[in-house]
Amino acid sequence: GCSSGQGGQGQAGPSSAPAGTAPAAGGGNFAVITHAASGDAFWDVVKNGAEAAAQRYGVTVSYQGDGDPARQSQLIDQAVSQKADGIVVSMANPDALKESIGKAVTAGIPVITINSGADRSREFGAITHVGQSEDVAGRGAGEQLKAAGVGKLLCVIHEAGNVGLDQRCNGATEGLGGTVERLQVDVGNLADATSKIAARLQSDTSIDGVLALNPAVAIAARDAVADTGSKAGVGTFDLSGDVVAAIQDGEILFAVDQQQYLQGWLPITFLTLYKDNLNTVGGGLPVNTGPGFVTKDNAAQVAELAESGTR
Amino acid sequence: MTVAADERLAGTGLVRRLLIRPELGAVVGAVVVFAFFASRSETFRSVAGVANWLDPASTLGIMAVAIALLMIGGEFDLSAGVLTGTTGLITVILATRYGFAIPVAMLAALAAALLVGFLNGLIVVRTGLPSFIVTLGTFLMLQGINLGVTKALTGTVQVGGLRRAEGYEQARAALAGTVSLGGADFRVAILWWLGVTALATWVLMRTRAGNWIFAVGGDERAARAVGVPAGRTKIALFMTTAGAAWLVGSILALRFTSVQANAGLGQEFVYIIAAVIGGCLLTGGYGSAVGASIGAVIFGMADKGIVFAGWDADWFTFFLGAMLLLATLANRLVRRYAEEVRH
Amino acid sequence: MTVAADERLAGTGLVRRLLIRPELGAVVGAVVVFAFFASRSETFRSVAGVANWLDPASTLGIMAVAIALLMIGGEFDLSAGVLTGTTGLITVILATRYGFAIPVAMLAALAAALLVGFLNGLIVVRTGLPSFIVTLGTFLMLQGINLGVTKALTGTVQVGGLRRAEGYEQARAALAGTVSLGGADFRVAILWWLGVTALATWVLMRTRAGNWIFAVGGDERAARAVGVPAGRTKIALFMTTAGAAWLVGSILALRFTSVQANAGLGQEFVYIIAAVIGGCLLTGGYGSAVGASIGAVIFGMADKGIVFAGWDADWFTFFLGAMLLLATLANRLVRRYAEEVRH
Amino acid sequence: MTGTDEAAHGAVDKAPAGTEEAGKASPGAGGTGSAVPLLETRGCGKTFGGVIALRDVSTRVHAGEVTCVLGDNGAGKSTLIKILSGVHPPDSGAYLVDGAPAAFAGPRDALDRGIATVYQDLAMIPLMSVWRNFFLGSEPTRGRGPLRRLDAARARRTVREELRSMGIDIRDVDQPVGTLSGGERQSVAIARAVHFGARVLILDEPTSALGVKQAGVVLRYIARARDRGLGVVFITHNPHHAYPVGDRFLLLNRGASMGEYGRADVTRQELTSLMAGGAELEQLTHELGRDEPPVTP
Amino acid sequence: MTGTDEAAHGAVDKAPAGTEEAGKASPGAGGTGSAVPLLETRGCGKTFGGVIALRDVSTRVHAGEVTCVLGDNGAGKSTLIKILSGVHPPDSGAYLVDGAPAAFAGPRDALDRGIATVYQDLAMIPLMSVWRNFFLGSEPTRGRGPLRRLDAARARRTVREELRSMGIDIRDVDQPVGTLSGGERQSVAIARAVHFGARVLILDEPTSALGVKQAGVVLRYIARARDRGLGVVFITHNPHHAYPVGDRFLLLNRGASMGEYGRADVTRQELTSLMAGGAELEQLTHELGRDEPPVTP
Ligand SMILES: Nc1ncnc2c1ncn2[C@@H]1O[C@H](COP(=O)(O)OP(=O)(O)OP(=O)(O)O)[C@@H](O)[C@H]1O
Ligand SMILES: Nc1ncnc2c1ncn2[C@@H]1O[C@H](COP(=O)(O)OP(=O)(O)OP(=O)(O)O)[C@@H](O)[C@H]1O
Ligand SMILES: [Mg+2]
Ligand SMILES: [Mg+2]
Repeated sequence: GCSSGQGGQGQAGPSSAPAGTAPAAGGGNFAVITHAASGDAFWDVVKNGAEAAAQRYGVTVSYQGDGDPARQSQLIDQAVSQKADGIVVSMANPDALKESIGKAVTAGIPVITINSGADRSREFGAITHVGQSEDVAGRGAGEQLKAAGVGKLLCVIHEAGNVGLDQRCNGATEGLGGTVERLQVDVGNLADATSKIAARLQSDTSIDGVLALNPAVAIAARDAVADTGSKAGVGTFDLSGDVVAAIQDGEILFAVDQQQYLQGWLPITFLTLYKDNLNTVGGGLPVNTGPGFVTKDNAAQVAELAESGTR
Repeated sequence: MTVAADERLAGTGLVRRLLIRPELGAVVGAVVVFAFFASRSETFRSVAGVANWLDPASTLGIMAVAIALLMIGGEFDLSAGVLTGTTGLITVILATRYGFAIPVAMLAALAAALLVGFLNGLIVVRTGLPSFIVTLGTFLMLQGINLGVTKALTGTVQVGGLRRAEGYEQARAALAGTVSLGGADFRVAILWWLGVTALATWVLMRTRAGNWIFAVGGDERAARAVGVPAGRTKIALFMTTAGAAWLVGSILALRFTSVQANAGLGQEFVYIIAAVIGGCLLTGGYGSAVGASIGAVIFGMADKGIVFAGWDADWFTFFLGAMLLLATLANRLVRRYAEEVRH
Repeated sequence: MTVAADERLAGTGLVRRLLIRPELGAVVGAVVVFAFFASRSETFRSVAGVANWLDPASTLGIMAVAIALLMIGGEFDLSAGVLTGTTGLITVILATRYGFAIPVAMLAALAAALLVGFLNGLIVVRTGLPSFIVTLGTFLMLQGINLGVTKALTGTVQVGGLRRAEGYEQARAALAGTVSLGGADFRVAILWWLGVTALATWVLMRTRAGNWIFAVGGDERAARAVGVPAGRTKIALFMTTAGAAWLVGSILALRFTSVQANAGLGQEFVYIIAAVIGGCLLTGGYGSAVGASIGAVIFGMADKGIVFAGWDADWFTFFLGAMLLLATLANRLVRRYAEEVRH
Repeated sequence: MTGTDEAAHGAVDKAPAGTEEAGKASPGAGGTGSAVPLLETRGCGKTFGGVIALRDVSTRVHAGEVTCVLGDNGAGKSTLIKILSGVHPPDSGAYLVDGAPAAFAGPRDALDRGIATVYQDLAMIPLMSVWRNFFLGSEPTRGRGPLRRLDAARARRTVREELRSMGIDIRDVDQPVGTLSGGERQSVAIARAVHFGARVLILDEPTSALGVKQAGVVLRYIARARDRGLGVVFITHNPHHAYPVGDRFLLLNRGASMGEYGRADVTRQELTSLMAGGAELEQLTHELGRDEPPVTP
Repeated sequence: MTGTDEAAHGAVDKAPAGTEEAGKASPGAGGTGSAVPLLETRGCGKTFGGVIALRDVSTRVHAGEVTCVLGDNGAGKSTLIKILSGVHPPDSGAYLVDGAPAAFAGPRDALDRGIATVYQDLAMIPLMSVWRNFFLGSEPTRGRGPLRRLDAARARRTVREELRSMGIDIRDVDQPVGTLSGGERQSVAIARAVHFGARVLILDEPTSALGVKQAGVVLRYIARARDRGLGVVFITHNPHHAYPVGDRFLLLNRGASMGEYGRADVTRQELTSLMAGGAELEQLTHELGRDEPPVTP
């Protein structure tokens, strides 16, 4: 729900010296700033994780996201001028965020990077990194598809020029070792996405695998495969109730699960600990959250969790 | 024409009379695009291929026709795309979380859509603000509502499970089923699209309401002066668009059985593009429903044709842009030829 | 006015004369939005907060002013947003992959931008197609080029490393640096924005070119008839917009030292929104550069104010939409009051 | 209607025409015998922003009578018309219809009360065809319920006949109005107003763009409408057009009334000279040194 | 210019005026003594889609001479004007300027050759102020190089003076043209064309929306322009306006020429009756039973 105005709480003072006293419960005020527009299925789970953690620890979290690095960096600047007690940033485009993150670090605000950007995290002065880059997840998906016997893969990009999606496809290319073709669709228009995937399958019958990067597109891909009578296997990133059901029915092979809930939960935990107790987990080494895979074997267990938005 | 020919009329062949219709230019554009892709890809011109590119053209076409009416009436609606998502979300949430039968859920969604259309129209008519801005406001607000309410009610950004709701099979058959024809499955939505186009054409050309639509778009002040109820006409147009959004939203929700909170986002311009390719003037007062439908076909063909032709995905939008420009140019050339200097 | 007062002139106070200016309504809108957020968030009204929301307003403002000129001249440019990305990409790729010095790379990008603007203008003027469609075509094509070329040359969808290029520090200081003022860092881009606004206002109000811009937007046929070079004026306007896109693209590239292939996408409508909030008519012939700048400020304040106020991101667009509607309504009410029945 | 008719009317309408015009109001100014005028303005004024377009104008329109409004450019004639036809409410003064204060929200309301207007800046939609424009707002339909549709054939026929009877031969009633000549457009607008003949017909400079022949036709129309018992308000610059049909003459100057004259009180010459610059054209001919050449062939 | 002047001109211009009009072309039709006409059309025609708007029309415009074009509504007058002013190229026939075939790409080219036009559907931008409209396309500037800017003060002053000298007092030259009355707008357009007085001045029904006074002013302007040696093309429906200033009278009917008459060949009465419906107004007055009442007070 709506968090209370942070303008007032910002006065809690610079948190650079998190009082060497006993861990004070609560009172933290953290900003989570990601590179995805709100409403994105993957990042929504991250948000849920962060908010659940906030509730647990009695801190406030404000979640913001924008795919445009310029606007993302402005959001970081805003958090700095609001004197947040900690900032969580996903770094799809580290170069662009360097300056703003530097500003936050200079202002003594602890920063934790999540998802992508593990290799630059320490350089920028973040206290730790949670999650791993999209390439790793993509590579995992590629390997899974290879194991399923896919030789020619169609990687469906639902947002042209999105860095994260591009990295997933690149990773899949590496993991698969075969041919990967790309297709661009619009996630806002699933009917169109379906028929585009179908068109590709119709005109190139040698394609025997489809990798969707979003659960809604996965459903479209499944329909397209069914419509055209193609025998292509479908893999996807991220979960939804429909995707889990489809996995159970054997219509979708697997879903890559980065357990991104943790990418929301853990940083808030770490920041709370840092604020209250100056802890840094693992001495700043990256904490991996995945990748996990949801397949027919374990789909039943996660079905409900996916429905409620924590997986 | 029973009157004797005027000596000041040069031979006005049927051909020229036809060419003057706003949509005939679009037909030529469509033929050009079809011929181009048919020569590049065999699948494109196969029955299955046609069924394929007619599928997205159908939902786009329904919206494009409604938007065309609105544009002829001199207004825009940027909220129509998101509204397809809103109606779908309402239907799915009511049917799956509150146990409504699908027809009831759909009626509730229709009522909500009409309310949005009514408010759009009312604000535009009352405040005199450009509809571009007003519906941009509703667009943004609906986008927020779609996401906020869905999250609040379900904890996720998409809701599904419509398949298990009461009355699903019948509703799906009526709106989202398929019809086998010539060995390929055509979507029922194509029939709805044809129906909407025919109805809109009838209203535009053959009823008083159609006359009023042209008039309020052509010159609102003048139309008011001769007693056309301009305000009511515009509000009705906004509600028509909202109704079309409901139809499309329902078709998609029934077909995919789940709806994302950001469904329909970004489609609003595609509708306008289709209407403009089909010969609608952005300034209002001119255009046709059939034209908008053909615009939707052109857009659908170009969009899918590139995929059929197997061109590089990175360059997709480049080809799409070039296609659109060429189609509109072809359209324009034909119109120029037909109208000559008429400005 | 040296002429004796006409008995048919009711007292026309300075106030009323001021209120008739297109931008004064926007000023009231801006004051309303500012007061609203200033009362909700202390940071918003602090110097650091102001520096914060002036930052996005500056780049948006530069574009909004250029787009306002174009809209006064009766045309749209949907390719302007993507063009900021294109110019940034050209600069970065030339400077980092081909070892050009930054000023040279920027000049090359400027040349490319002006070419795009020129082509946009030429096609619009020559074919008579609506600029909405033509620039939509260029928009899509540029989008494809940005992605296709970037991928082809670098293998990824973003290029970075500008920091290491020759001449980086000077270029950055001039375009993307900061100026300390009252304890907060203000972006140099704000100065550029003020400069562009002042220049555009001067051109519009005080030069022949400005007269022509109003004329071609107000009634192109009439303008041509009295000998205004309408074609050249429009082409120049498209090139001005392209030039502004280059300026903004360079500012952003230098500031972030990297550019994504989808940079600027979707911004084109934000520019138009800012211009319309600032009092530009969508139909052309009316508007002001200062108004567009204030529109950019309103948009920037609403956009950042919602974050400062700490409202839920899910509802962000809802609040943004409501804000825009209210600001334009406030704007409208003031104008109504000032103009009364003038239609 | 003949001269004797007219005298009879004049006798009925003895009540003073307004307030300050009372003295000038002529006993000869006609009326149909109904004491209550169809339309009446009392001291009406209208300001646009800082511009006073009309100030304290009073007049009356009776059934079966033609009220001519004369005045220079910018005198406020069109503004007066717009008040009468419900486009603008007056800023000051009262506007009565059938003796009761009128509160029109727009021209539609006025139309519903039987007040039809042909505007100077023609209320026509350029992109629409002639017949659609002609019937705009009062389209003939056939069928019923959801099948109610335009009777296009009847509409086309009617338009062609109406226009022909007015001496205009439009080539093609499907032609967009925007492609008609200035005068043709004006003629269509008038033919429309006459066809839908209401109780009051307001015409703003209907004859200015018309050739002599068409102008004559319009004047005849006006006379016919008057004879049918309509009240007509006729605005013109041309005293030669006003005189043959007018019953009262309201003169405006710079937004204010210069008085209202009954037909009996004024001759054509007087009217012409009242209009300022009266016989100026004759004068001009001499001045320009262009006397009639001797009649030759 | 006096009658004797005119006779002298007539004597010079003895060449047949066109082809089929040769017989009718009058020896009295004036010219300034230059044998080559400023403008000449030879058998010009123009078709719009299926509409033949103009067919085989020939005429000439000489310096120091006023050519009046008369004709009914839709006769093709505005179309002829648009050919002369470079808006449309003729579909058939030839159009010569200074004896050489003209190839105008647009009105700008015509303007550059000194052909200025006031269109019937006024070339004015409603949203722009009066002074900006007035100087549109020929703005006065001061300063040089990048500092070259509008001389707004001078422009305002000039406009105010020009308009006042024409007898129009606009309240405020900063007012948008869209808020002017129909006649005021027309006056500004004419004042503009006259101010930028070119070699040829083309006026399409300039007097139709004007009051008697303003019409007189415009006619005087026309005469003055002619006396300055300009060629003037003057379109009007009103023979009373045409006769005092015209040297030649081109009559159009349904797109075709009905002949061109010199001033000496025709009297005002003949012209009026040629215009079809000539003394019809007089006739109408009688017909409507509205003879002049006995002159009373
Ligand atoms: N662009 C066009 N398209 C089609 N028809 C046209 C066009 N322009 C003019 N016409 C037709 O050509 C004919 C001549 O028109 P024009 O405007 O020249 O007449 P006019 O003599 O100026 O009449 P008026 O005195 O009424 O202004 C008209 O009947 C008109 O319908
Ligand atoms: N909407 C408006 N805003 C400002 N001024 C206006 C407006 N409408 C009319 N005026 C002014 O009011 C005055 C009267 O205008 P109106 O149109 O009534 O004159 P008119 O008598 O019809 O003149 P004409 O014979 O030239 O048509 C004009 O000077 C005009 O400038
Ligand atoms: Mg008027
Ligand atoms: Mg004409």
